[in-house]
Amino acid sequence: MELAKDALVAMLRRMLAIRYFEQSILRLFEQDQVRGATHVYLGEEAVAVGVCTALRPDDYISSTHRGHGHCIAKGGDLNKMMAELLGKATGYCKGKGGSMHIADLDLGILGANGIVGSGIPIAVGAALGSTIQGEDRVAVAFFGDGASNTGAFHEGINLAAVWKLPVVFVCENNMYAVSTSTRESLAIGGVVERAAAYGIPGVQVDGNDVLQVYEAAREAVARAREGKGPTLLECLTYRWTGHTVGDPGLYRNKEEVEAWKQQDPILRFRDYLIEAGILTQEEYDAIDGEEKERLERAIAFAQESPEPSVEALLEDLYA
Amino acid sequence: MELAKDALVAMLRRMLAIRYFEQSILRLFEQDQVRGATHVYLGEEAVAVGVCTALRPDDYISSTHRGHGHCIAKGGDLNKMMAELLGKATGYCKGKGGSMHIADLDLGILGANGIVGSGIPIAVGAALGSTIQGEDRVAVAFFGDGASNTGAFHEGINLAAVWKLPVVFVCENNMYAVSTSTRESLAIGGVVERAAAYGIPGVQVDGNDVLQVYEAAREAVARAREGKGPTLLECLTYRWTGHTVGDPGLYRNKEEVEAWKQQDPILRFRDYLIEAGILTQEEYDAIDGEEKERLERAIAFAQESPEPSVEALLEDLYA
Amino acid sequence: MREITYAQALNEALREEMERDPHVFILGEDVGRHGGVFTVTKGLIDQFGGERVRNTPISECAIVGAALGAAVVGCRPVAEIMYVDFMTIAMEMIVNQAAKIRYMFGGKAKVPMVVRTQGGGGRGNAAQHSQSLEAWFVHVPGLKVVMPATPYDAKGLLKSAIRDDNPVIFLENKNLYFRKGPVPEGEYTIPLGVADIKRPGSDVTVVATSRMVGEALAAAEVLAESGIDVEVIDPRTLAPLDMGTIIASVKKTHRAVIVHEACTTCGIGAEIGMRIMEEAFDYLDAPVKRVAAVDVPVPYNRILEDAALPNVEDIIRGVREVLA
Amino acid sequence: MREITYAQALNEALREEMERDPHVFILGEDVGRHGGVFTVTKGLIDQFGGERVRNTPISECAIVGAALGAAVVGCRPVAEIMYVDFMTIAMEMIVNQAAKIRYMFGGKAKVPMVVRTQGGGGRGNAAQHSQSLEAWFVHVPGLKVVMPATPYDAKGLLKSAIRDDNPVIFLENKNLYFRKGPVPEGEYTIPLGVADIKRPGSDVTVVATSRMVGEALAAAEVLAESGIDVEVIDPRTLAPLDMGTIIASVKKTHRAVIVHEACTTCGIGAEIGMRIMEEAFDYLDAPVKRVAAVDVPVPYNRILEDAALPNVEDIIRGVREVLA
Ligand SMILES: Cc1ncc(C[n+]2csc(CCOP(=O)(O)OP(=O)(O)O)c2C)c(N)n1
Ligand SMILES: Cc1ncc(C[n+]2csc(CCOP(=O)(O)OP(=O)(O)O)c2C)c(N)n1
Ligand SMILES: [Mg+2]
Ligand SMILES: [Mg+2]
Repeated sequence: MELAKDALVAMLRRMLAIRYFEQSILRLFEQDQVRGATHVYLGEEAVAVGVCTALRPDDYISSTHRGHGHCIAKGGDLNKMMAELLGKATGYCKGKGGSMHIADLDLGILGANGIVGSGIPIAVGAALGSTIQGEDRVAVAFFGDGASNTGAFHEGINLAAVWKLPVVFVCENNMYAVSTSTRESLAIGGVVERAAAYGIPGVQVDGNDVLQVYEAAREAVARAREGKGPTLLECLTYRWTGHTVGDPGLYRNKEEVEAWKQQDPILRFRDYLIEAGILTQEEYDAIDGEEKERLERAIAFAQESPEPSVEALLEDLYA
Repeated sequence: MELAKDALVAMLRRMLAIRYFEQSILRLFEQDQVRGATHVYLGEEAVAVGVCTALRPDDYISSTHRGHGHCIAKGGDLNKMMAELLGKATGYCKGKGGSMHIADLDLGILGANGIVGSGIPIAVGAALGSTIQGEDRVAVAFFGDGASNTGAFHEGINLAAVWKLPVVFVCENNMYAVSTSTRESLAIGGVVERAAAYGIPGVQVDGNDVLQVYEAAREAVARAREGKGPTLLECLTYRWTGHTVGDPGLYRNKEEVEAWKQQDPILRFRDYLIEAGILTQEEYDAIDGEEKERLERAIAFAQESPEPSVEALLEDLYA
Repeated sequence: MREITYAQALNEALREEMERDPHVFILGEDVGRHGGVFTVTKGLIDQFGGERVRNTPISECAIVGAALGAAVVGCRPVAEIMYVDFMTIAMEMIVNQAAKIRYMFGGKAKVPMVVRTQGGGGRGNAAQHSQSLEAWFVHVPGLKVVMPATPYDAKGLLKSAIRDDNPVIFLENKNLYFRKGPVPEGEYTIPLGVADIKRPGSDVTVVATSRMVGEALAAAEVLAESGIDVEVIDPRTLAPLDMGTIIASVKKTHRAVIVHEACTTCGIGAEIGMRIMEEAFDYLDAPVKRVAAVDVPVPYNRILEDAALPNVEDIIRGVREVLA
Repeated sequence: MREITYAQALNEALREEMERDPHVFILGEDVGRHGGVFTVTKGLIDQFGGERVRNTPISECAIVGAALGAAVVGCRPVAEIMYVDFMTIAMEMIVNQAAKIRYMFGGKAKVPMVVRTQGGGGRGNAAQHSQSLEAWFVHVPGLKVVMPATPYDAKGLLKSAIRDDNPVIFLENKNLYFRKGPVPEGEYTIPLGVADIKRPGSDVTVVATSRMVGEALAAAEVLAESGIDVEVIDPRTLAPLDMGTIIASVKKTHRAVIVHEACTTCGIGAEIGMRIMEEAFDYLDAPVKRVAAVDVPVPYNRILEDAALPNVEDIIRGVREVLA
């Protein structure tokens, strides 16, 4: 399916928003405004945006410890996200969650997750809940290459396969789980080879090509929505920075990192848009400037927001 | 590899020993001499015996809730087994374990297990321990079709595959996990198809043909011992009785059960031995009688054995 | 009043709630045609179909995870985990996810799910099928923890648990399933967080849970013959825990014994005893006493198993001790 | 004496034990070249190679399961689980298998394994990376549970844990890793099951664990200025628990405060408080007091996190209360 210009521009905007969001997080972390375990999505923007573009607003996603990108791609509010990372009362979680627990149920965002693999059964459950309620929503589970070694991956996908639930399992294979390479943790060529264990289709794409991701996701989502069951979609990509903010990432060599940076998913998409005559350089620059500014406003919003009151400690535990 | 007559007879003896052991357990359970959760192996004798015949005495096995067969096949002492099932002080576990926890470390029997799937990582660990100690022992993990849906299966096999450990994963696919058929719990044709997820060979055999099981196990064990890593061996078989002693098994139809009983692994093996001129009917009958008698002696031993003393309650907790 | 079993009472609760609310559904191992290994879901698949009574593969993590996901998007799942011992496989989903999501999200989610399971020993099921692990769940804020002791309580509490908007760990007992007790026809619920005085008394407070409630009542009968008047309190839910009722009783009796089937150390008895000390220290004429399982895995042999688990005699002895 | 960090002390313990015994090996996520996310295994792969310092895939169940299997056949594995919160995934292996195998087998197996992990809050890691779950493990017979508070204890206790023939849950604290303390050169061990009086005193007994030991000592300094002489006891191992030292202290001071970072309800404080009541009721001049985390998931925001976790001021307040 050909995407119209405004759809393409929307994708570009979200990729840029992720890029600037994450870059600012690196800075704010250094300044101790953001704390704790924070993982950024720099270099992987095409995956979240390609996949979420294939979703309806009322579809579900479950996310990971590296969740900012998924949230933005699904339409998350930058102000509330930034405020949450700064621990403010105006944040998505009133400052209680931080980076790893941002959720927006109204947008179908079931939450980032601090536990590797656990978002998978949760997405399966959302798809199940949708089915039981007679809806046709699809659920996407984002997870990493490392997560594909967890029991939660196996149990979750098997359940979805057996029940033919409308789920798309999106593996962001960025070649590493912290310091551990996929060569050390899987004895196969790609996570996609695991689809056979569940009798579901497996598709592997260039995860730095947002249109390729989108196209594969679109097919998988359509399949899911038609009741044909889940798909395992593996997107090959790379994280530009260390595992967490603060990790120098010494387990990867410079050449490898540099080679991947040459595959910048945003620049590749920009070049495509310009070469295909969809966008001019001036239009691109204008969009780029707007996204930068939107991010600055989010930071200002967050910084000006109040801290939660101590009374909030005891609130929100039970419904 | 051709097996010599005495090896074939040893296999036959162990299959018969399992058969008579399990039949007597059904009776003793009814008489309340055996209690608790007890699962018998009737109809599946060829799997345990075929596999264990391919092992050295110092190789390891980890077993399941349906573990009597594995224990006998690996050379377990019938007296101690029976005494354990009767909860006696002379039992393998001094009466503390019962059916689901019989172990004999001297024979490499790492224990039956009440938790579905958990024997898998334990066997992986035994293989790891063997490797680290510079030994060349192989570990076999027995488990059911139902167990192949657990996280422990996935995590355990993946670890063994990545580390190329000397393990053979033996799936006893008896088509059901309690009442749940494999059609309901796996969206694939056979558990063997899961081997691809770990980059290891998968082999499926007729689990009621002890020689076919043996042959496949022999290859897998050789491969493991040569340092080439694990194999997933699926043995198609069937349990003749309900899931536990006491379960009428109403979820299976009579025709299915009867059809499988026609595939009695012991009678098939007997017929082969006689037809191939390896054994006469008279020899077979003599062996059969001896095994029956051996079992009766085990029952007598168990029944005459003392109960543990109450003081034993506090013993054996810490080393 | 008619008498039905604990299993039947639970089955009625499930049936009524499923009739009442189409968002309620069941998932677990062998809960479909088989009716659950303890018959609690018997017949439900016939009435509600395979969409709402779902047999799962053996995958406790996925069962609870899927229940959780479905709950967050608006369903009211009731997951069955066959034995509490297997909850060990679902602890991540229960503890890090179900219990915490609402709080971590700043109140922006509800998790209306029930995880039913059963514990306890006494049936020769040995160490991996006889545990009582309720204290673990009570240690985790965000969960509610229910432990019914009678068919009447089982039905009323399960209905409340299903209607509750929070994750509820519903702990049944394998030895109670086929015991009968009076259960009225028709609709009733029992609120979570309200203890029940199963026997009023004036000399000593016995707080007992699950199967131990019956044992405590039997002990009370025996002690009554010696003129000792025991008050037996069943908290029914351990989180929230109705300390009010317990403290009021202790202020009256000045002596307390806590009885549970779980191991003694770090069991719920420690918490209840500690709370009594914190809230009624000056009323206590003797230290609070625990009567609970010996700190060993539950052994298979009947003699050893009986010795490991608390029983009527142990309770009688405990009561006599706090009165000494 | 030289001062090294808690992480360095642990690293030395591992190195020395691996030099001493070829059966000792390490497995866990990122323990190899990366040296563990908290640097505890740094450099060990260079000395001992990839066979004995093994990076695993992300699979906590398999990590503990493999350690267990290797232990049963004669090795002494030290498994690292990155955060205690992830122990939820390995609970089956720890609780049903490692803790019970020896007993279930009638004493015919040894399980000499250590599971190292770390807990605690205070670093903005939020609800799924800040828990303290020691009480769960203490509730399970068959496990030993260790919680070192200083570099000195960390080293000596880890060496003993590795030499122990039972499964040991070794709970470190993320906030202590980079704090320094005196550690002598060369070989020493600290026996499991022996409490340490970190500060002798006569007015009140404070029992504190892990990071709270330092907080309790700081509180004691402040209270000393008001003439209150606090005895601070660090149990160091929670199973076995050295109640002898605690009871002796309470018999002297007549008052006790238990401090831990875990949630209050069903935490180890309940057990220790209850044991004090059971064993020294007549010596108590006031109810034992708990100073522990508020019963909520640990929040991300610094102000809220500080409010959730116990600190020096809370301990001072607690001590003043039991003296009031
Ligand atoms: C169950 C579990 N184990 C370990 C961790 C610690 N941890 C956090 S992220 C991570 C690596 C995840 O790798 P991957 O799934 O490939 O995602 P990536 O970070 O590469 O995006 C690890 C080990 C965790 N959070 N949860
Ligand atoms: C983790 C776990 N879940 C559930 C059970 C209850 N249970 C015991 S045996 C069994 C079925 C196992 O099926 P399978 O693995 O195929 O072995 P089979 O009984 O057919 O030999 C179940 C569900 C258990 N013991 N452990
Ligand atoms: Mg990765
Ligand atoms: Mg089966």
